This record gives sequence, structure tokens and C-alpha cells, in this order.
Amino acid sequence: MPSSRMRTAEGRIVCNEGHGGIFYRLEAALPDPVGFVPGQFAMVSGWPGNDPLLPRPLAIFRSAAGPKGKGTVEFVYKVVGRGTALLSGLHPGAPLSLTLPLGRGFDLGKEGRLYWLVGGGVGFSSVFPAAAALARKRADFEMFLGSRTRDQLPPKEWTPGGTAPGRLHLCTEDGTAGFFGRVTDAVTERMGLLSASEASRLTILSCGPWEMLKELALGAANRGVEMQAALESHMACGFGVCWGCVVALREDEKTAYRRVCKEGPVFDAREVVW
Amino acid sequence: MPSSRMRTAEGRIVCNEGHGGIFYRLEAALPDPVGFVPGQFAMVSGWPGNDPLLPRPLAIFRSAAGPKGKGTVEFVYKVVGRGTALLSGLHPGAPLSLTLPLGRGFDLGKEGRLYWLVGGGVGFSSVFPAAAALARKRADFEMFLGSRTRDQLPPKEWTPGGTAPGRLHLCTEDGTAGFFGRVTDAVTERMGLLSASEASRLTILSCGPWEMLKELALGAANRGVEMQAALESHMACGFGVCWGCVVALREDEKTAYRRVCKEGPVFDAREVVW
Amino acid sequence: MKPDLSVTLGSLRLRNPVMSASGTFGYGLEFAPFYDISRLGAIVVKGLSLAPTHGNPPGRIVETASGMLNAIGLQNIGVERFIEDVAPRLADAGATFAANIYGRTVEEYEEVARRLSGLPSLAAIEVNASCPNVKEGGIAFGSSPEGVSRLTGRVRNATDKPVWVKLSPNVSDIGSVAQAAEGAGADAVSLVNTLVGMAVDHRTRRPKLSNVTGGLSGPAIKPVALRMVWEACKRVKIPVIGIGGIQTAADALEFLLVGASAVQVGTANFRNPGVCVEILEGIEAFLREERLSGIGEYRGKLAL
Amino acid sequence: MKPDLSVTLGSLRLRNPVMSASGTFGYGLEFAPFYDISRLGAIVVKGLSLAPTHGNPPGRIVETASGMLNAIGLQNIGVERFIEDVAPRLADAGATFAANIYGRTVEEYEEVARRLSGLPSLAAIEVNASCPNVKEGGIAFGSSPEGVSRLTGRVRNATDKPVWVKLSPNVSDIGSVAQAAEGAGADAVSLVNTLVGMAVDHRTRRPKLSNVTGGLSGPAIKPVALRMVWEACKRVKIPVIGIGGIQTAADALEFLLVGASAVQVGTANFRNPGVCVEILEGIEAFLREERLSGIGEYRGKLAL
Ligand SMILES: Cc1cc2nc3c(=O)[nH]c(=O)nc-3n(C[C@H](O)[C@H](O)[C@H](O)COP(=O)(O)OP(=O)(O)OC[C@H]3O[C@@H](n4cnc5c(N)ncnc54)[C@H](O)[C@@H]3O)c2cc1C
Ligand SMILES: Cc1cc2nc3c(=O)[nH]c(=O)nc-3n(C[C@H](O)[C@H](O)[C@H](O)COP(=O)(O)OP(=O)(O)OC[C@H]3O[C@@H](n4cnc5c(N)ncnc54)[C@H](O)[C@@H]3O)c2cc1C
Ligand SMILES: Cc1cc2nc3c(=O)[nH]c(=O)nc-3n(C[C@H](O)[C@H](O)[C@H](O)COP(=O)(O)O)c2cc1C
Ligand SMILES: Cc1cc2nc3c(=O)[nH]c(=O)nc-3n(C[C@H](O)[C@H](O)[C@H](O)COP(=O)(O)O)c2cc1C
Ligand code: FES
Ligand code: FES
Repeated sequence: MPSSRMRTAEGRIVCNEGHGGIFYRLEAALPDPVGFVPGQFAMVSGWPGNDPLLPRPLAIFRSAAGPKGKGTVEFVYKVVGRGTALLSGLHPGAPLSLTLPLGRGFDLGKEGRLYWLVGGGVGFSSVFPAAAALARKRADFEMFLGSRTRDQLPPKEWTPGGTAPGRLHLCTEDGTAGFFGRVTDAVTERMGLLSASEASRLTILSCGPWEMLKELALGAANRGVEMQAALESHMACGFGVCWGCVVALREDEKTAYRRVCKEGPVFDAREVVW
Repeated sequence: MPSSRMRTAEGRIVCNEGHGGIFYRLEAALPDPVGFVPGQFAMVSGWPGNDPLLPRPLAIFRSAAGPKGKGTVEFVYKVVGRGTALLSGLHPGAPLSLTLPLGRGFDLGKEGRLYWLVGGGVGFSSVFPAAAALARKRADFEMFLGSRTRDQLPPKEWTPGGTAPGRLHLCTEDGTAGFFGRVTDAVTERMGLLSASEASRLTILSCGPWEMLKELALGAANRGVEMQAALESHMACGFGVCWGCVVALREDEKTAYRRVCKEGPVFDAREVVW
Repeated sequence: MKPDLSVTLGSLRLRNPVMSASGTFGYGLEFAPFYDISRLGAIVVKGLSLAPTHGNPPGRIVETASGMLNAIGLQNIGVERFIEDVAPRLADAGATFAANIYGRTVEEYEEVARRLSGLPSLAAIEVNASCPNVKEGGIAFGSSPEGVSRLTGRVRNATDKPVWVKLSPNVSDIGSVAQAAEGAGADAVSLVNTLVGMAVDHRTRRPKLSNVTGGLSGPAIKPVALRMVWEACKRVKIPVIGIGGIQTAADALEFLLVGASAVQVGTANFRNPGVCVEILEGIEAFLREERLSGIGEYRGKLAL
Repeated sequence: MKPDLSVTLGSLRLRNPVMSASGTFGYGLEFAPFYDISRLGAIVVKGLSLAPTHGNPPGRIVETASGMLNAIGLQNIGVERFIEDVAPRLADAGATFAANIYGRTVEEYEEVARRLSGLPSLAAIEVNASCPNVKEGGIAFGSSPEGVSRLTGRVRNATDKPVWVKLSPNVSDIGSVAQAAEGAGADAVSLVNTLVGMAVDHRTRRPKLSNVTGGLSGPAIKPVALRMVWEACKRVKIPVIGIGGIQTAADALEFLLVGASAVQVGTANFRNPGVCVEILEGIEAFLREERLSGIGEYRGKLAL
């Protein structure tokens, strides 16, 4: 049985390959299988030496039980700086240090709701696991994926099974695939078409750049749509002990700094001080 | 034409393989061929990040001209700490930063002399190139290689061509190959058999641990035998600007600190304050 | 034979010399999923103030070469909630723990210390004398022997608990500051806190921390910390707790070798939540290897 | 349009803001095989003393996390040989160069400065006020405003050359020390010198440096150096030369952004002998990208 308890694990890289030019898929073998809630993440490191010093947070993309009680875990990442560049240089067989599963994932618990999953850029790495979970539950969902251009959309083969083709909406800012424009525009447009009762049944689950989430959150609030946003933040520890990763939340009329790694990364969009 | 001028070069790893369990051979392609004097070295780095910070000195083992005016250079090293461990993890195709050739190598210039080349441990990495050069000059030489046990002797295929089998003396401290004992004992024993005129014609070229070189130097001094010793030292720059690598030399009755990377690494053994 | 890992800090005996450093270990309970927290010499919890504190806006951490800057601004739940909610659970877990305290004024320090004194399970009070946000025209208490002496004396009189004074490395002469703490009645000094540093983005032209400057920690500062611990050990008779860049048993042993009675592990917990226990086990293995009967045979045995 | 890289340090105009740091660049000529050394803003040569100096026994350098400790002990050829053998060759190479000086007493500093004053090709004298081996009961000149003031004043009176005073980071308040140098007539301050650190071997139980302690340099110290340069820039009107952990054009730009008029590159030369020119070219490329006409439009433009 995959266990969801938080732990450190010494993994070993099974696969670490570039896909579609910009995304890497990193798969590691683990001593035992890991259960997780979509939106939860791991702190990942593996390069030698003290520079960079800190592990990097990556959303858990998939996990599976392996033979002999072992497990595997997968991540999808984009190279944006030194840490991800170092990760991309690791070869199969190399060790990978992990702390996982971390944080609070998406709440997929409510019955009878309609879900729109919205991923911008590499944000699909938390959105796809949510889609896979919803598909398993036979819940009603549609998925919106946005990127600057066609080549920066996630490779087709990663789309979770159970996503009906008509329910997957691709958006590119340069119009090279799907909807011509930003994913926020597509979602806002679609929200405009909803009746009030449809809107009240809708939950948006989203992950992407801050500006995208902010715009979505405002649009959703306008239409009274529920929204959960998976936020990013610079993290030192990832498990709630450094207080480095905070974001401002509105709680009882006051703002308070809450830890993205512990109280998040998924927050109720209405509470975030955007 | 290989040029011996000091330079920095961005190499690319062609091969980086373990041999005989403990030695690695690292071959890198260079923009242009490098000429060197046996005993000269390079400052080598290639790992990402600032930790470890400093490049590592390695003796130049071989170099060659390649097609289209390019070159290659080879090193042989043993993993003893973080830097060499990182080196051993680099894969073919990875970049390698080099400054080379550095320091003052062995003086092989004199005619009509008999050379004994003495290498302890990985010290053969400077001794083999000297042997190869002497073989090319058809000079008269013998070679003594010492190690703790048989598996720590250099792989046979690395022995330079032109080394007549009877002139290669292997020594192991545990007697698992060749002479039973330390290489210093073997050399001292053989020195004892020399006539005064033979001794005066002899030059020892040596590289290995400090204690070994010290003992050799004392033995050589006793018999009036000339000796050149390739020393090691912790280096920051490798090209004479930090003054970090000094060793005490006796000069005109006084001691002075001289840079191993610049005035050395090969010194007249009589001048070294052992 | 199992080597004796226990150490004494004045009247206090600890199982072993490995503690967590304040601000890097939460309130201690967060580590329970990773190991039995009662195994540590002591847990030093996040700096506590009189009232709960918000801390600084984000832009709180920046990674630097082999180190990190933080400007958390001492976000914490306040001393009352610590006493009510946290301390009993730490005691239940069998943990030895000390409270790191912080105030904007000397009076606040005193008051926090006073309230904590009633906690029977509390092993010690560590006074963070290295905080720049205090009275006296913005000059940190910790940067002068006089400031440290005054603060130490006042807290000393406010509590019966052992008082450890945590010193700033941003001073010219750490020995004098340590002596000032000793003279004013400290039971031990802990050093070092973070070095003041800064990071900016050359493109956006903005500081990377909302607070502009922050505290540098991690392996980058180890050489400076080790030197200061060595200097402090030569100048005071009270125990010195060594802190700064400790990541391995070898690092911890270096601090013990120059004279520290115990060590605290900070930033390394972020990289590897299990690191404190690994260090503990590493120290034990080393003592065994070297056939030493205990820490006492090794501590301060630097050969000059 | 080619951006204007030139900078002025008081009366002195430099081609560009990139200099080498003393002790990491030999006497400058050692870099001629790697690039045309006249391209640098200035070369600051290895610290010169009155008589040639032996330096410390080996065990002079130790690598640390993203940094290194050195305890070279100022081995150098002495001011006379510099004047006779080296300076003419630097001048022939078209290089702009400054002499870093050091004395065991104030009188020695004065004397070295006096002798160098006769060198027409010398651009400036940089006073190493951060050396621990001086009179005054072993307390470094550089660790108090009074010491710095006295030393600066005396050297100021001994020479007509521009005087740069190089400050130690091992102080509580770098601003006051910088002000002391300014008040005593310095033309510029250079900071930082190395942080005092230490390294020991936990197995052999011995210090790794023959001198026990040494100076920490390299990227590890950059956050501390940047903060101190920023603080000094706020406190003095004379130019500040930023030093500490600079390895890339981005690093150099960070120091300019917080207010430095020029920078010095030290330890990075060891890793990559060509680094100064790479930094220079990187700064130029950045100014172009940002469509800035020169350094002046960028320097000190930190947005708080
Ligand atoms: C909970 C969580 C889950 C994440 N999941 C994924 C994922 O599945 N796939 C993926 O590709 N990325 C993910 N990220 C982002 C990823 O952590 C950063 O891209 C990574 O840490 C950058 O490291 P670096 O060393 O390559 O970049 P750096 O050199 O550190 O920085 C490069 C740039 O990235 C920005 N950056 C660095 N760290 C973060 C961060 N933690 N959050 C936001 N911006 C940052 C910097 O400001 C800078 O602009 C996630 C982040 C969080 C907090
Ligand atoms: C001119 C010269 C030529 C060399 N040629 C070769 C060679 O061809 N092949 C080879 O395997 N090695 C060679 N060495 C030694 C090699 O440089 C060191 O083994 C290497 O720097 C160790 O780096 P590390 O990070 O792996 O070890 P570290 O982690 O830095 O240290 C591990 C151990 O090695 C010792 N050590 C580290 N650096 C040196 C050094 N520069 N000299 C002596 N001891 C050191 C340390 O004291 C420690 O005990 C040479 C050294 C010099 C000075
Ligand atoms: C994120 C963070 C928060 C910290 N908070 C505190 C604190 O509240 N009180 C305190 O005395 N020290 C605090 N420190 C300093 C550490 O306790 C420790 O002294 C310092 O980090 C050096 O040790 P290290 O290099 O092992 O981290 C904090 C350090 C970090 C990194
Ligand atoms: C090996 C070495 C020798 C040094 N010698 C001197 C010196 O003679 N005079 C001086 O003022 N600074 C000296 N320094 C300090 C540097 O000039 C510089 O201030 C310091 O190294 C910080 O810069 P960096 O991090 O770029 O190296 C030396 C530094 C090193 C590493
Ligand atoms: S990353 Fe440390 S508390 Fe969130
Ligand atoms: S290693 Fe720098 S002078 Fe020799």
C-alpha cells in the first residue's frame, strides 16, 4: 500500500529525459511506494556539493507501486535556473534525495461538482494528476492548458487517460494551436457563458504563474465561482519549519502570512491577497 | 604544431573511465593541440557550481594532435576526495575547463646519462610521460613503480612503449607482484650496487608521496646521485599568482618559500627542505 | 563499549551535544515524522516574542553560494501559545527543549523570560542578542559588550532557568562580547547567529529581500563561525555552544575540537530533515573508531 | 553606440570599473599570457612591504564551501624590487596599476608610500588597513575607526598619489570605519578584505593553516561584502571600490548597483585566469542590452 506519510527517501534515477524541447520527465525508484494528493509536492535535490544549497520543490506528477514493495515517483520540470539545470544533467542510476509528499493538495472531495482544471506553463504538472484523480472518480471535468506557443504545450502522451478530447482546451498566445489567446481569456470567456447555477456548481483548480492565477481569481470571484490555486514560492525547507515561503492571506478581515509549503501550496483563491 | 604556451581551454570529455579499480583515465578534446614537458600539469575543473571552488592540479599524462588542427589531452587520476570524485562522475560530452601546460617539468636534456624513473602510487602519471620522452630519445632508462598491492599498480597497457621488460621493476608492499617491499627499498638496494662512476652518471626522476620522495632524496644524496622530484601541494591558482602552494627550499644557506606551481613542481631534490 | 555522548552545560546535563538551532526547527514537533525527537541533546525552538509576530513580507529567503539569506522577521506564535500548546507536547514527546527569546526592548525580553520560567519542562532560555530591531537608536544589543552585558544581566535576574546568550558574529572582537555575557551571569554563550548580508537583482535593480538585508547562514559561514567559537572558548569559562554551517558529524566535531561544549545545527535541517540524527550517529561512530570513552576526551583537544 | 565604461575615482579616470584585487593577481604580468592586461580598469598588485617578506610556512590555503581561506603572510618581493623590476614592465605593457601596501608599523606604511610616490606610472596607493600583524598590542588597525583614521592620515601626508584605504569586514560598523578613512583624507575606500576564518582537521586534531586562522574569500562572502559596500556608500562621499566574491558580470553589476564606483576581482582569477576580461565584456554587453549610455546611468540606482 502506498503510504502518504511525509518522509525522506533516497531515490535512484530511472529516467530523466527531455520532452518536446522544454520539459523534462524525471522518474526515480524509491524504497517504498508513495501515496499523494494531486497538488502535493516533493523537495528534490541530487547534485553534489553545497552550491546550490537548497533542494527544489517539484509537484508530484505521478507515483506508482513497483515490484517487491518498492515504488516510483515522477516529476515534470522546466529548466529555469541553476537547480533545474543541474537536475537535467543527472543520469539514470544517479541518486536523488527526496522529502515527500509535502503540503496540502487540491480538495477533490465534494460530490456533484463540475471541475475546470487550468494549467499555465509547467503548471500542468499539478493539474494533470488532479485530472487523473477526477477521471478515476468519474467526476465531471474540463481542462484548459495555456502556453506561449504550441511547442510549449505538454506533450500529448502525458494527457491523463479519461480526458475526453472535447473537454481538453488548448490555448496559445500566438495562436499556433487551439484557442488564440491566453488561457485566462479562454476561461473568462467560458465563465461568461455560465448560468448562475452552473457557476455555483463550478470549482476551478489551477496552477501557473502568479499573474495568471490572479486574473483567474478575480474572474472567478466576479462570477461567484469557487477556485483553488496552487501557488509557488521560494522555499528553503518545504515542510514548514523555516517560514521562508509565506504568502499573505486574508483571514477574518486581517492579513496573515501563511506558509505555501504547509498551509498550501493549494489555497482557496478568495483568501489570497493577490 | 602543438604549442606549449600557457593558456585556458574549454575542453570536452571524450572518455572518462575507471581502470584496474582505482585509476581513472580522462581524455578531453581541445580546440588546439598542447605541447608539454613531462612533469608539467594542468588545472582541471568541470563540475557546476562554486563548491568545490578551486580547480584541481593533474599531471598531463599524454597529449596528441587531432584532425582539423584540434588536440586531445589525457590525465590519469585516483579518487581521493571531493574534487576527484566529481571528476569521476563526469560523462563524455561534458565540458572540462583547463589551464595548461603549467609549471616546470623534468629536465631530460643532458646527454649520456642513465635515468631511473621512480613512481609511487598515482605518481606514475608524471613518470610515464618522462619514460615515453626518454624512449623517443633512445636514452638509457629504467623504471621503478611502487604500490601497496598488485591491484594498485598501473594497468599494463599504459606502460609507455620502448620500456624494455627487464627495465621495468614493479614493487608491492605486500609482495603480490614484483619486488616484495617498498619502491624506495628497491631503489636504495639497487643504488647500493652502483660504482661511484655509475652513480655520478645516474639521474633519478621521481614522483609520489612526500615520505617516499624524502627517503629517496636522502638515499640519493648519500650516494651522490642526482635527483629531480615532482612535488605535490595544495594549489589555488596553479600559475603562480596566489603564493599558496609554496615549499621550503634551501638556497644559499637560507630557506625560501618557492611556488610548487611555478618554480616546480619538479625540483632538484637536494634543494628541498625535506 | 558505548562511548559517553552526554555533555554538561553548567547545571544542565544533555544526552548528547547535538541540538537544533532556533528558527530552523520550527517548534520541534514538525520533525517527529522523521525521527524520535527525544534523541536530540536539545531542541531550541523558533524565537519567541511577547506577542505573536507577523514577520516580514515575502521575499524572505535568498539562496547564495553555499548559503542562504533569511529575513523572516521572527514570525512566531508568541510566548503564551508556546507555553499552552507547544511545550506540553514537547514534554510528552520526551524532548529536552530550550526557548529562544527575543524582544523589541529589554523589558520585553525580561517579560518573555519571566513567563517561561514557570515551565518545569523547559531546559533553558536562549537570549537572541543579535537582533537589529531593538531600542537604543537602532544599534543592535549584540554588537557591543555593553549592550550584551545589560541584556544578559536583566534576563538573568528575571528567571531561574539557565540562560544562554546567543551572540552575533557581526562584531570586531567576539571574545569581549562573550566575556560580557559571562560577566553578567550567562550560563552559556551560543554562537554564531547569522552574518548580515544582502542580495540584489541586477536586472530589476531591486533587493531580493523585502527587508533589504538578511542573515547569512549555511556552510558558507562555517570558517568564520569556527574561528569565533575558538576565540570565545579561549576567553570564557562558561560553556560555548558552537553554531554555523554544521552539516555533518565532521563539522560538529570540528566545533567540539576547538572547545565547544555542544553544537546547534541550523540550515542543514532544511536540506535534510534527518540530519541531526545522522550527525549524532556520526559522532558516536567517530568516538568508537578513535576508541574514545566520551566527548570529554575529545573536546578542546586542538593541537596547536 | 558603444556604452561608456569609464569611471572616475576622485582625480583618477579609469578605462572601466574592473580591477584585479591585491594578492590574487601576482604582479600583473603573470596574466599577460591570457589577455592584454592594459584592458583592465586597473591592476592592484600583491601587497608590498618595505623589505621582501618570507610569508608563512605552508599550510597556506584551505578550500571551504564556495570559498577559500588563505594565510599567505604577505610573501612579496619588497617595494624596491617592485619599483625597479616590475613597475617599468607594467608601464610598458600599457597597464594602469595601483600598489597595495602593508607595514608592521605606521612608519613602515609611510616609508613604503613615500618610496612609491616617485613612480610616475603608478595610479594609486591602496593601503591594506586590514592586517592583523601590526603594533598597538596586536589589535588590527583596521578594526577601529581610530586606527584607520590614524593610518590613513599618516599615509596621506607621505604621498601625493591617490590613497585608497582597504577596509576589513571584521567590524561591527563598516560605515564608521569608512567615514574615518574619508575624514583622514582617503581618496577612496576599497572593501572588503577577507573575513577571518579557521579550518581544522577533526582527525589529526590540527589546524589546516600553519597560521591557524586565515582570510576567507570567494563567492561565500559575497552577500556580506555587498551589504558592507552598500552601507559604506550610504555613509561616505568618496568613491567606494567593491570587493568580495565577484565572479561574473552580474556580480560586478550588483556592487555597482548598490553604489560602488568600481570593483575588484580576487579569488575568481584562480579558477579562471580570463575572468576579469569576461566580466568587463559582460558589463559592456549588459549596458548595451539595457540601452544605457554608460556606467553612470546604472551606478547606485538600487530601487528600495
Ligand atoms: C510547490 C511547488 C511546486 C512546483 N512544481 C514544479 C513542477 O512540477 N515543475 C516545475 O518545472 N517547476 C515547479 N515549481 C517551480 C520550481 O520549484 C522552480 O522552477 C525551481 O525551484 C527553480 O529552481 P532553479 O534553481 O532552476 O532556478 P533559480 O536559479 O533558483 O531561479 C530561476 C528563476 O526561477 C525563479 N524561482 C526560483 N525558485 C522558485 C520557486 N520556488 N517558485 C517560483 N519561482 C522560483 C527565480 O526567481 C528566478 O527567476 C514548483 C514550485 C513550487 C513552490
Ligand atoms: C602538480 C600536481 C600534479 C598532480 N597530478 C596528479 C595526477 O596526475 N593524478 C592524480 O590522481 N593526482 C594528481 N595530483 C594530486 C591531485 O591534485 C589531488 O589528489 C587532488 O587535488 C585532490 O582533490 P580532491 O578534491 O579529490 O581531494 P580533497 O578532498 O581536496 O582532499 C583529499 C585528500 O587529498 C589531499 N590533497 C588534496 N589536494 C592535494 C594536493 N594538491 N596535493 C596533495 N594532496 C592533496 C588532502 O589533503 C586530503 O587528504 C597532482 C597534484 C599536483 C600538485
Ligand atoms: C530561516 C532562519 C531563521 C532563524 N531564526 C532564528 C531565531 O528566531 N532566533 C535565533 O536566535 N536565530 C535564528 N536563526 C539563526 C540560526 O539559529 C543559526 O544561528 C544560524 O542560522 C547559523 O547556523 P547554520 O549555519 O547552521 O544555519 C535563524 C536562521 C535561519 C536560517
Ligand atoms: C591568496 C590571497 C592573497 C591576498 N593578499 C592580499 C594582499 O596582499 N593585500 C590585500 O589588501 N588583500 C589581499 N587579499 C584580499 C583580496 O584582495 C580581496 O580583498 C579578498 O580576497 C576578497 O575578494 P574575493 O572574494 O574576490 O577574493 C588576498 C586574497 C587572497 C585570496
Ligand atoms: S519552505 Fe520552509 S516554511 Fe515553507
Ligand atoms: S598555486 Fe597559486 S602560486 Fe602556486
